[in-house]
Amino acid sequence: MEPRLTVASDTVTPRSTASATSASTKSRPSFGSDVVKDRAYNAANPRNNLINSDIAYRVKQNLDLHHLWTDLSIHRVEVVSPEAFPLLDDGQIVLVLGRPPDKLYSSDSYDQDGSPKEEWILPVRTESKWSLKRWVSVFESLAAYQGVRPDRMLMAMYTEDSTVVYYFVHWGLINPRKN
Amino acid sequence: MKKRNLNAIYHSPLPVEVVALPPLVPHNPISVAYYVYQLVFVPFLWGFKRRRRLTAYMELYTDSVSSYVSSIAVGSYEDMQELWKAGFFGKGTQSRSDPTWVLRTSKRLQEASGETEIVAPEEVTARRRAARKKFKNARALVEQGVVSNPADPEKVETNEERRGQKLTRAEDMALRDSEGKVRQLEKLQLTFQEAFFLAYALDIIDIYDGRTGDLVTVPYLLGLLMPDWSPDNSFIVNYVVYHHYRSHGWCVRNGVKFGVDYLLYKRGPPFSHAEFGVIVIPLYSDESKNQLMRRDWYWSSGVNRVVGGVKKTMVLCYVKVPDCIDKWHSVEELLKMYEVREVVLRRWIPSRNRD
Amino acid sequence: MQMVENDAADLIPISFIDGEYFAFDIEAVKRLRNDHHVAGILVGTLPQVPQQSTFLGLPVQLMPEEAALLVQKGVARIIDEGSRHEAMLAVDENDIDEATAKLKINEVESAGSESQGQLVSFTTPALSTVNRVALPESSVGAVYDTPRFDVYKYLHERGYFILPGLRFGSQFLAYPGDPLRYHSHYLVRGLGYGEEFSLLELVGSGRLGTGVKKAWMVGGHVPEDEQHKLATLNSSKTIEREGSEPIEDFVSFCVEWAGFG
Amino acid sequence: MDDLDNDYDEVPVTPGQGEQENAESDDEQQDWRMLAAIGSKKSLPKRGEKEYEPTGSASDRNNLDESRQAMYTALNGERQHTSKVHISGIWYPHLRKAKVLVARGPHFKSIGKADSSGVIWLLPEEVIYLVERGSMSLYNARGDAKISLQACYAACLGACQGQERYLVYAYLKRLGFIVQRATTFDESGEERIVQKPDSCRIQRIWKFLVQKFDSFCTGLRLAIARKIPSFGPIICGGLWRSYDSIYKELQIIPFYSHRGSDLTPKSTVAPFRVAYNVWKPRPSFKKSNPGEPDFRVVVVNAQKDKMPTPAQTGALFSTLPVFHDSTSTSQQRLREGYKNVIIGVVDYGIISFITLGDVSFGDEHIYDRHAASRLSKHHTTKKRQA
Repeated sequence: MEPRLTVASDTVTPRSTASATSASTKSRPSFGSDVVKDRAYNAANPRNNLINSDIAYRVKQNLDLHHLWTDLSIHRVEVVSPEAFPLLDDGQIVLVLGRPPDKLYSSDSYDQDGSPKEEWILPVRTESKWSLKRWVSVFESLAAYQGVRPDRMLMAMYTEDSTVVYYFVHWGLINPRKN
Repeated sequence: MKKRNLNAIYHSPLPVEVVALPPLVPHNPISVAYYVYQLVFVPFLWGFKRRRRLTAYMELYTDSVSSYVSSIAVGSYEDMQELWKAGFFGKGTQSRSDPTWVLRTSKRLQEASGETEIVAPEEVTARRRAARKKFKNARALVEQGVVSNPADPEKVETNEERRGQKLTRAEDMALRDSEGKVRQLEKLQLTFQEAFFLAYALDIIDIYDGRTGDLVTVPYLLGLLMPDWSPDNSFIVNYVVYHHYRSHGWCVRNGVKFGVDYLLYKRGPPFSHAEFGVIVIPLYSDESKNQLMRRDWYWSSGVNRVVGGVKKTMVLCYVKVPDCIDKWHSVEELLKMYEVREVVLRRWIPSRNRD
Repeated sequence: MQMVENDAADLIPISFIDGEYFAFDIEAVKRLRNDHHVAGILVGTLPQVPQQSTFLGLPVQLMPEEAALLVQKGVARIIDEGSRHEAMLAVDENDIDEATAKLKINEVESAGSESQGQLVSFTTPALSTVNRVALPESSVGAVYDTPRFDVYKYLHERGYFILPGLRFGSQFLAYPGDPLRYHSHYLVRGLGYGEEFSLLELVGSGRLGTGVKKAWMVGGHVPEDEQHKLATLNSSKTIEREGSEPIEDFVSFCVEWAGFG
Repeated sequence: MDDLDNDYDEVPVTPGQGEQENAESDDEQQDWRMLAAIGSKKSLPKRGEKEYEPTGSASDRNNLDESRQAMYTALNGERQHTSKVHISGIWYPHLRKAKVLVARGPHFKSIGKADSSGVIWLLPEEVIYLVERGSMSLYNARGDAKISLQACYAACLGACQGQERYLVYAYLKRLGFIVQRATTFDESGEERIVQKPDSCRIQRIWKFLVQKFDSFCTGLRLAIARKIPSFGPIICGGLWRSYDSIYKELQIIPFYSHRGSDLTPKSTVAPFRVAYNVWKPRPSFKKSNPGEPDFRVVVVNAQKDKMPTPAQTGALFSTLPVFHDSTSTSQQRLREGYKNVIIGVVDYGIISFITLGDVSFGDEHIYDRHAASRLSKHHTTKKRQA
């Protein structure tokens, strides 16, 4: 099924809407960093409450506008073990990649140009259920997508009133942050 | 002084206008006349008055089978202010609670940003966290043996400082319009329960379909929010709880940050912290099903610790769910088929209860 | 059941009473703590300072997972205290001779207690001297292959001290060193590989943990047909403690609040 | 505008916030090296400093060894008492009780029960408690063996109906509370009978009439408004004189109310029945006439028992007296409940106490006051007119 894209304008007015285009499903599509253009709310997998590009756009915008992240992009990642996500009918999960305004752990190192490291963000709905198998599947898929397994990712849990809470998920045991 | 300011800004607990009768002084003819005018003519004139309604837009996402509501949000500045100030409805999509993004962003983008006036709670947090981060970085340096004293300010700098007070990003260009003013990219987003309460119970808001521009009627909205019409559908169960607390005067807000369903404020966030954290649990007529759905003590202990740690009392709000519901019931009849029952849960410390 | 008083004296005795596991012997407590990083929970009253519940005394209570792992590793045995003391405690209901009993008690009390001036002092020993009866390993077998046991074993093998976690709403708390001296690092939740949990639980536990400098650690046994994935995903990135062999049948994640949002 | 500085509910969950006063807090055990201080002073020592993780340094190692040694020494202490406060007894396994032979000292003010012949009998939890603190010598029924702590546990723990019950009993006893088994301790125990209200029938009839009248009014209002039922909003732009009246109109969700609710005790099932009645420490306590307990405690096992269903809590509450009188504030009632009960939750030796309170938010009016005060100042505000 080809996902349908609904484009809404920024300041919501009733009748300036509704043009459907089809989404690009290239391996690493870039949606650009321009938030104004980026207001497309995708409607890819509504039945799948877990992972949804609609939420990915909202989370990306939240990181951009509220938390002042940079270099944000949205990625459709082919799931290596789709059985962990039975409701995912196009076999892809949607993740956000971006750079925080400053490093998130004092022990982190900076990239060569002095900017903080990029982080993977997995947008999900707060009311959904999760499992070890799903986490393994996401890390596995990211490993296949970028060639190396990330040590951690952020889970962005989105609630319908636009509350987003961000939590780190580290692969394996790590020493907890000392606050 | 402060309290009165707040009272002036947040004058009403609901976005509904109330016209109270003036005090009646029987031996003062002017007072009597004014009272009679208020009592008799105001209701008469009221019928001819055109009241301003609020407008919200609903985003749907659609697949080959059906449509699902993705968000319901208010876009106009006036409506956002109204909903926040009269009852604390909704949440700024780019703010922690009330929509202050434009204000914050304008300030941030002002080149001369030496001013220190605090306009939003987010700034307080940002400051606190920046100070904290500074300390942490300092401590890390101490641990690495770079400096010996964490209070040594010379060696302590955050990344922003090192990169030369870089307060703007490439992305920020897109935030301004042609005149250089910050665009209103923030909306006030409502929970589905809030939206339904405003549309159905208060009848103060018109919700339009963001794609077609059509007005969404209350029954149609209900159908979208609970497509399966099962009696224990999470929308209706949560709405029953939301409506219950709103109707008893509480300001009800989302509690996901604390791992609960709702927070109850006596008046609202600017006045005081929420006093209760509510967990919604459906309750069935089949007791064996309730037995199966019992939560364990680890769960309650954890939630209670989070909620109790921020000085709130945990409320388990059970919603008795009817065996079946019918689309032909009025919304009111439907809501009356449910029943709410509460239990409060608090930590008890023996040594503090001895004397 | 077998009599094992002599041939297995070096095994740490763990008392099994009314479904619970205890250590009454101070030597056992020392060995558990010093050699096997098993601390347990003191549940008894401390006789020197009996009017408080902060410092407690013997016995030490162990979790079934602890008892089971110690037995599995061959360092402890389970003593059924009920059957061991049966003969000593038994009485013929129809033939109770209280007068004789009292006489004997008087004898014991005047002989067995030391006299300090006019005051006589009476002492209760911690341990019984009657023969021990050890239960077979199967008596602890019920906890093997549960998510709780899997995660307990995984962390224990990495050198962590593990205590019950109810106060933080988790199954266990895991400490990087003796809880006497160190704070715990993890609120621990053992799960089946495909077992679902709600993200509200993650938010609650993650927030709770981060506030007290702990991470929410979730882990579970990976079924055989999935284990090959772990090997690949772990290669070159395994974090090891105490130089143990990398185990590829268990997966764990640590969750912390991101610090913003 | 200082109030906006309030970091709306972002109060950090740090150990310092609201937890630090709590002496028995958390996982953090006390520093045993400070135990020696207890003997001299009466107050408990402060919590010792703990480290993040082992560093392998010599001082680290040293601290640990010292702490352990202090603990082992304390644990090795003798359980003993002098003849001045001597208590001795015989354990009768078939009776699940101990017969007291010598009863000296202050314990019997709140412990033990005398039979018609004046012989004092101890319940198993009382026996373990006294033996464990070194206050009692216990013998087997033949009188030929002194019972060790180990044997005492083996003999008595099963008779306490779950180790968790003993733990809760001893925890509260140590802190000086007076603890007695409730009548509902045993499965067969009788439910407490709370006062029977005479007005039950009248209340039922009244409730029925109110309901009928209420539905009549709803129907009438709908008819007048000529609304098709399923479209009906409630507030519909009418003229309102107060928020109070708006709230009254909005109150359509039925709720379990405590006014006129059924007060006859329902039967409870273990573990959700009161195990112990607890009194605050008081010198005037009389076993024969204890008076109403200050607290009622239910004991559950975190492993085996889950949280009660509302039917189970309802049954439990039905056996309890009303806790708050009419002088309490609505705030107090909501936070503590009209009735409440303490649950001791036990997880392998760790006890968490929580209170369950029976409340109904629908019975408490929180809006009248501030709605009125607001209105007096701002009733002329006409912001919402087009």
